[in-house]
Amino acid sequence: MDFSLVLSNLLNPPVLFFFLGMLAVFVKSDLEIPPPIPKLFSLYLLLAIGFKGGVELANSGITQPVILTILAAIGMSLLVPIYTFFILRTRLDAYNSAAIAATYGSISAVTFITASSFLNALEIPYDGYMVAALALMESPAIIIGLILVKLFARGMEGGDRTEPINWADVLQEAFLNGSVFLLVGSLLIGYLTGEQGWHTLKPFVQDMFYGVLTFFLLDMGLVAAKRIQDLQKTGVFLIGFALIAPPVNATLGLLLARAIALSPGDALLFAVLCASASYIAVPAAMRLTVPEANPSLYISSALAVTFPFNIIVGIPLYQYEIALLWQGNLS
Amino acid sequence: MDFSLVLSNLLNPPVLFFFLGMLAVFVKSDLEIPPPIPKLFSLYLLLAIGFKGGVELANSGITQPVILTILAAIGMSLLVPIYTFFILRTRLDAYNSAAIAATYGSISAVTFITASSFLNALEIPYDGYMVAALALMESPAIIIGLILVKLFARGMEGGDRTEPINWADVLQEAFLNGSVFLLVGSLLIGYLTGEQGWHTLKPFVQDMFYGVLTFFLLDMGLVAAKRIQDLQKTGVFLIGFALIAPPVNATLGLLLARAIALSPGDALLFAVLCASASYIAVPAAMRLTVPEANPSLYISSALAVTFPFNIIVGIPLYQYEIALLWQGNLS
Amino acid sequence: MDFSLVLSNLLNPPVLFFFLGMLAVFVKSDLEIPPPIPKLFSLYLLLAIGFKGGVELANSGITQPVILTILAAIGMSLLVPIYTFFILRTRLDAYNSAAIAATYGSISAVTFITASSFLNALEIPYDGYMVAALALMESPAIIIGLILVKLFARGMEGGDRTEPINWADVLQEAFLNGSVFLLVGSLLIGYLTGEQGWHTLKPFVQDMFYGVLTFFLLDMGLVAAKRIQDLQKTGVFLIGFALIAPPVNATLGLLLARAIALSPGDALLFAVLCASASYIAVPAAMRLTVPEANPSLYISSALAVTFPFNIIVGIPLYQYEIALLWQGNLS
Amino acid sequence: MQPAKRLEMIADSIELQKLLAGLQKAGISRYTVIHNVEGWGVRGIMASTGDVTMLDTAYVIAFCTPEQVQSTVEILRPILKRFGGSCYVSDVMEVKSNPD
Amino acid sequence: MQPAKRLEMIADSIELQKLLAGLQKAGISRYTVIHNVEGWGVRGIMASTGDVTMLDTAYVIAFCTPEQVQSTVEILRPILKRFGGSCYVSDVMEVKSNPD
Amino acid sequence: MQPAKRLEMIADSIELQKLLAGLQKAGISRYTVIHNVEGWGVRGIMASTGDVTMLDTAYVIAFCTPEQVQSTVEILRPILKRFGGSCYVSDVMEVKSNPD
Ligand SMILES: Nc1ncnc2c1ncn2[C@@H]1O[C@H](COP(=O)(O)O)[C@@H](O)[C@H]1O
Ligand SMILES: Nc1ncnc2c1ncn2[C@@H]1O[C@H](COP(=O)(O)O)[C@@H](O)[C@H]1O
Ligand SMILES: Nc1ncnc2c1ncn2[C@@H]1O[C@H](COP(=O)(O)O)[C@@H](O)[C@H]1O
Ligand code: NA
Ligand code: NA
Ligand code: NA
Repeated sequence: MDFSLVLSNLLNPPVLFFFLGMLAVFVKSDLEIPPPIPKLFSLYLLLAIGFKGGVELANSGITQPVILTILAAIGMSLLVPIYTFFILRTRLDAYNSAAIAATYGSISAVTFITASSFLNALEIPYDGYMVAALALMESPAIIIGLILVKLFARGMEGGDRTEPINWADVLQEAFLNGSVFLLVGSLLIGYLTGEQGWHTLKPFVQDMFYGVLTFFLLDMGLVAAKRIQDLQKTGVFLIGFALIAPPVNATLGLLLARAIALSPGDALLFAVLCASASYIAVPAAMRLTVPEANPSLYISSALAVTFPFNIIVGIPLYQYEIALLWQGNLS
Repeated sequence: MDFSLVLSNLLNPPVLFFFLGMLAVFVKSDLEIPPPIPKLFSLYLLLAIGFKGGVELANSGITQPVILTILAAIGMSLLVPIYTFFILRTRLDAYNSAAIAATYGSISAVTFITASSFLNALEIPYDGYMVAALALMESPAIIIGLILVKLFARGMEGGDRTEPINWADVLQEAFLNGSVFLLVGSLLIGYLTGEQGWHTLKPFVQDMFYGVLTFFLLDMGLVAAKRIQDLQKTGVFLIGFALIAPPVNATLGLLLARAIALSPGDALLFAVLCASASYIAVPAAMRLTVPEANPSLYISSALAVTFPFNIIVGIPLYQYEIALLWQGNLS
Repeated sequence: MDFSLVLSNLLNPPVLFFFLGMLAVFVKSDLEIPPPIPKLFSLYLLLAIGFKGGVELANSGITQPVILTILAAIGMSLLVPIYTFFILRTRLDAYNSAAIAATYGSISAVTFITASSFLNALEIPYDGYMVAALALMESPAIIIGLILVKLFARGMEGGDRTEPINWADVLQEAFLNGSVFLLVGSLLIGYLTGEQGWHTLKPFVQDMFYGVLTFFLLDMGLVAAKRIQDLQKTGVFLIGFALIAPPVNATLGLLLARAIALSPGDALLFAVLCASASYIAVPAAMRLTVPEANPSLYISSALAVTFPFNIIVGIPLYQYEIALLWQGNLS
Repeated sequence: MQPAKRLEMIADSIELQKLLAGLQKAGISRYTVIHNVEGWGVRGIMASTGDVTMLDTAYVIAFCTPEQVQSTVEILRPILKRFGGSCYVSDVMEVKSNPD
Repeated sequence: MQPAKRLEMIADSIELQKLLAGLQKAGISRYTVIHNVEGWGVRGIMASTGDVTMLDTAYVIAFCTPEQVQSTVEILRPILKRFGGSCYVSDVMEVKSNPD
Repeated sequence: MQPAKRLEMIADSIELQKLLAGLQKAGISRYTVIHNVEGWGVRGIMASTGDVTMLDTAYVIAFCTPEQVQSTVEILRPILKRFGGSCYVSDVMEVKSNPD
């Protein structure tokens, strides 16, 4: 594994601002991004990512590889929460296990973006329609999380979970929660307006993109560092989980990607989708539908461990795996 | 009337995001733009529109057509509230009638912008100094609204309106309310700094423009959809008014535009100014100077009926009227 | 002194928006920029200025002139608070004197930016690494301010200042206060990522720059005008100080700049750093470390007097001085 | 002036809709919401940093008549139990537009 | 600690200047304003969505001495009557910097 | 419902860390902070415009048991004395998740 890969991944401004944010907390600087500014940046990123993806989808058309990729993505977002649930269940109750499992079945858009910058830097091509896969991995993970609660949380303390699942609520949260709605809506609008729409919005959604991302990552660094304190309470099990799940999920993802013959660039993005955990859409959904779970656990592990792990170690590691796995293909 | 015109007007990202916002409310998504972000966007749009208009005014110079257009605009912003007042008065009290009349005498900058995008798409030229007309249509409508209250609200319940008009307050609100002040101030600064100033601010006020507009319209969609509930209480009269006033005012505007020989492009913008209703400057002014009126009425009709009507049906309709009216001219 | 210089300095959009903001307050318009928007702009400006400066530092390298300039800057930020303290002490108590002295030893980034626009307009070259000087002038001034309190505030009312200085707190505030941290951190990241990082962030930190600055100055105009009322209470002494200190400090700075052979462009920027007073980093630091001082005094004099003075009169005046002082050099 | 009660509730904004619906059901249709407050609650440090996570805490104030309190509390209690959040009641005097 | 009163007012920010001038007139020059609160009031749903319309609701808190209440209320009442908005008074204990 | 106390504090956000540490020391670990409020205080008009200066005022609410009040006030008083800001205590009834 080429160490300069790691470095080149880290030495770009958005990632460095993430570490600056963490540093600010460690040295007790009073730097902060006041609310609701971070929410504005989140909304911007969702809109921009979705719209861009939609335009690229319009360009590529909804071809067979696109459909295959999307199916694979949905598959992984169903599989990951199921198997991780049983691992988590060995130490945590069913509510927390299901919520964390859903978190890891879903995705982190910012990790995805960092991976695409990484590919850009290496001049490895990838397809814009991967964003469609991203957009469609949030909802299934949320639904699976809730089904797991339903199946395994019977008779627990606080377990008035004998009432039937309120599917209206569940689907509402899975498909219509603000973040998912904006992401998918922007994707559709991008798809509908295509090149002409792109022309209108490019200076906003493209040129500003890395700047807003930089600010957002500065804030994420601040939050992640504060969350690290939370983790000390959760103990070593969850931290270990948050470090080991990503490469395992990425590897599963890569094997699947290889099977459906994704290009190396697309495979990296796919791996990163599988490896990353949600801290935007899923926490909001879990808070409402699995209120028994402790948000500290699922937010902190996704944000303070898995996210930095993927950024620092994960992306170059998965790229290295791809170099090995796709080798046969290339020769 | 060419249906593809309607479609091409609707199929641009900002307008589609307006509908996405409305949809979010209808399907009960929890998407929202937290305050004070929408206010930031409003301020940006006022600054950008004003500044751009000022620069274009500096380019064109204050020529006779400019002055004629501005006079026509002021004329319409005086005429519209007077005649609509008497129509509204048949069903509503003098306070509410005057406030709604003032709202329709004034303008909606976002409708204006959508109309100029529409012209851009059709490659129909128009003059940048039309923004000066826009900027000068807010204040007269506010003043007329207050005079109408003064003249017709005597002896009403809560009618301690026998005291003389506090002209200081009225002129204050008409000319110095935050939105009007920023719009006119930016126009002046644009005029003063001309091309050189344009060079400095172009990336901000021009390149970002449609992006911010997109976000703003997303929020307007959210608000408009929520406001639709308000309207159910107000009954069919006001909804009917909010649908019929725009085309009537647009047609009056077009006849005047024809009389002073505006170009077809300028005529469309002029029609849209006449047809649209204010939901930024006037509500704030009315809230303070006609507190007896119910803000739900004037805000909701402008925002939830007239605005979408103009965007969906109005703009292409007025364009169609222009095609008929200006035909003689062109042949 | 060329009057057209003054005009050309004033006739650029950001500066005009500053006056528009002041005007809004004077005519009692209700225009306002709601919190926390101004803080977002502050953070943006610090990030953009720091990052740009870092990239330019990477380009120039840390050469001897760079080091010399930085040392001169640190020197001035130590010297200015010491001598001004004794002048202020003639009329004010030790706490207030020290806080105001620290304010004037530090810098105003926005004044610096206005001066660089001025140089751009005159097509006078200057070095990007001057930002490094800017970034390093905040902390020393804060430290000197606190040492002055320690030395001279013994036995005053509220004078439990016999306890030893809490150096941990002082250094914390001097080096890790949010604004300083972000500015220096961005400088470092700019330095580390150099041209490649610049490429990523240029549309954000460069193209948007004057737009955000415009908004920020509009807000500063609003605040400065409100602060003028405060000053009426503080009496003529402090106003006089706030008008005389800038040209004196600028002149000291110019003599030093001449001695270390700065180019005329760099000399103007250096003069402006010496002449300007902090209203971002230092007030926050003083509020915490010298709570006995009245924030109205140090904030209002920096913001409502010294800032506009430098913008209107100062910059062209210092430029005129440079024309005289550097003449010998050029001939 | 006339005696009235202040209801204060603090909860995740995601739970807000349920609480507000509860108020509505109890006949309280006037209230004020402060969004984006920062909260440290029973669920560990920063139960709701909000920001990056799209979760944020809201603070709701509703003034009502003393008679409305009891039934409102009955309606809100199960929601608070299920989703967390707190509710407090206190005494105020209402200043009516017309002197009494 | 020492008895004091809390005045709470909720009103459109556009009306705020008049209320604050009223406070000033009543000798109350210290107060805190929370902007951009969301309000549902007597004038229908979302009397002040704020946002797009540049209208927003503000929440004002002023602590004062028990003696100041009566005259302040007299001054505020006509403003509230004319422009809407609410005002409530309640009891608090002030923690003074110096123990009493 | 059960008697409790509301502690309200208003202070520069820069001072906030010290106040919150004080609460923590007094055993109060649950509280709510409203940032970016606008304040007019004893130090002249706009003691904390905030905005351009990076200073802003924060409003802190903490509900606690009646027993916690005394010791908390002891801890906060010197901080308020040194850095300014105000603190008020009042009575509330806490609505517990479980009926009592
Ligand atoms: N005793 C309290 N005083 C003030 N705010 C509280 C208190 N308890 C809870 N909160 C607020 O309510 C939110 C949810 O609390 P909890 O349900 O305890 O996690 C917290 O984030 C705080 O903002
Ligand atoms: N009973 C109440 N409790 C809390 N807030 C209220 C109450 N009544 C009015 N308000 C607030 O005051 C604003 C104006 O109210 P109104 O004058 O009734 O339209 C509303 O938007 C609410 O934010
Ligand atoms: N009597 C009061 N009522 C409401 N807020 C106050 C009061 N006194 C002080 N404040 C708030 O506390 C902040 C600091 O006050 P001070 O320590 O008096 O400068 C002010 O900016 C106000 O926001
Ligand atoms: Na995943
Ligand atoms: Na109109
Ligand atoms: Na200086």
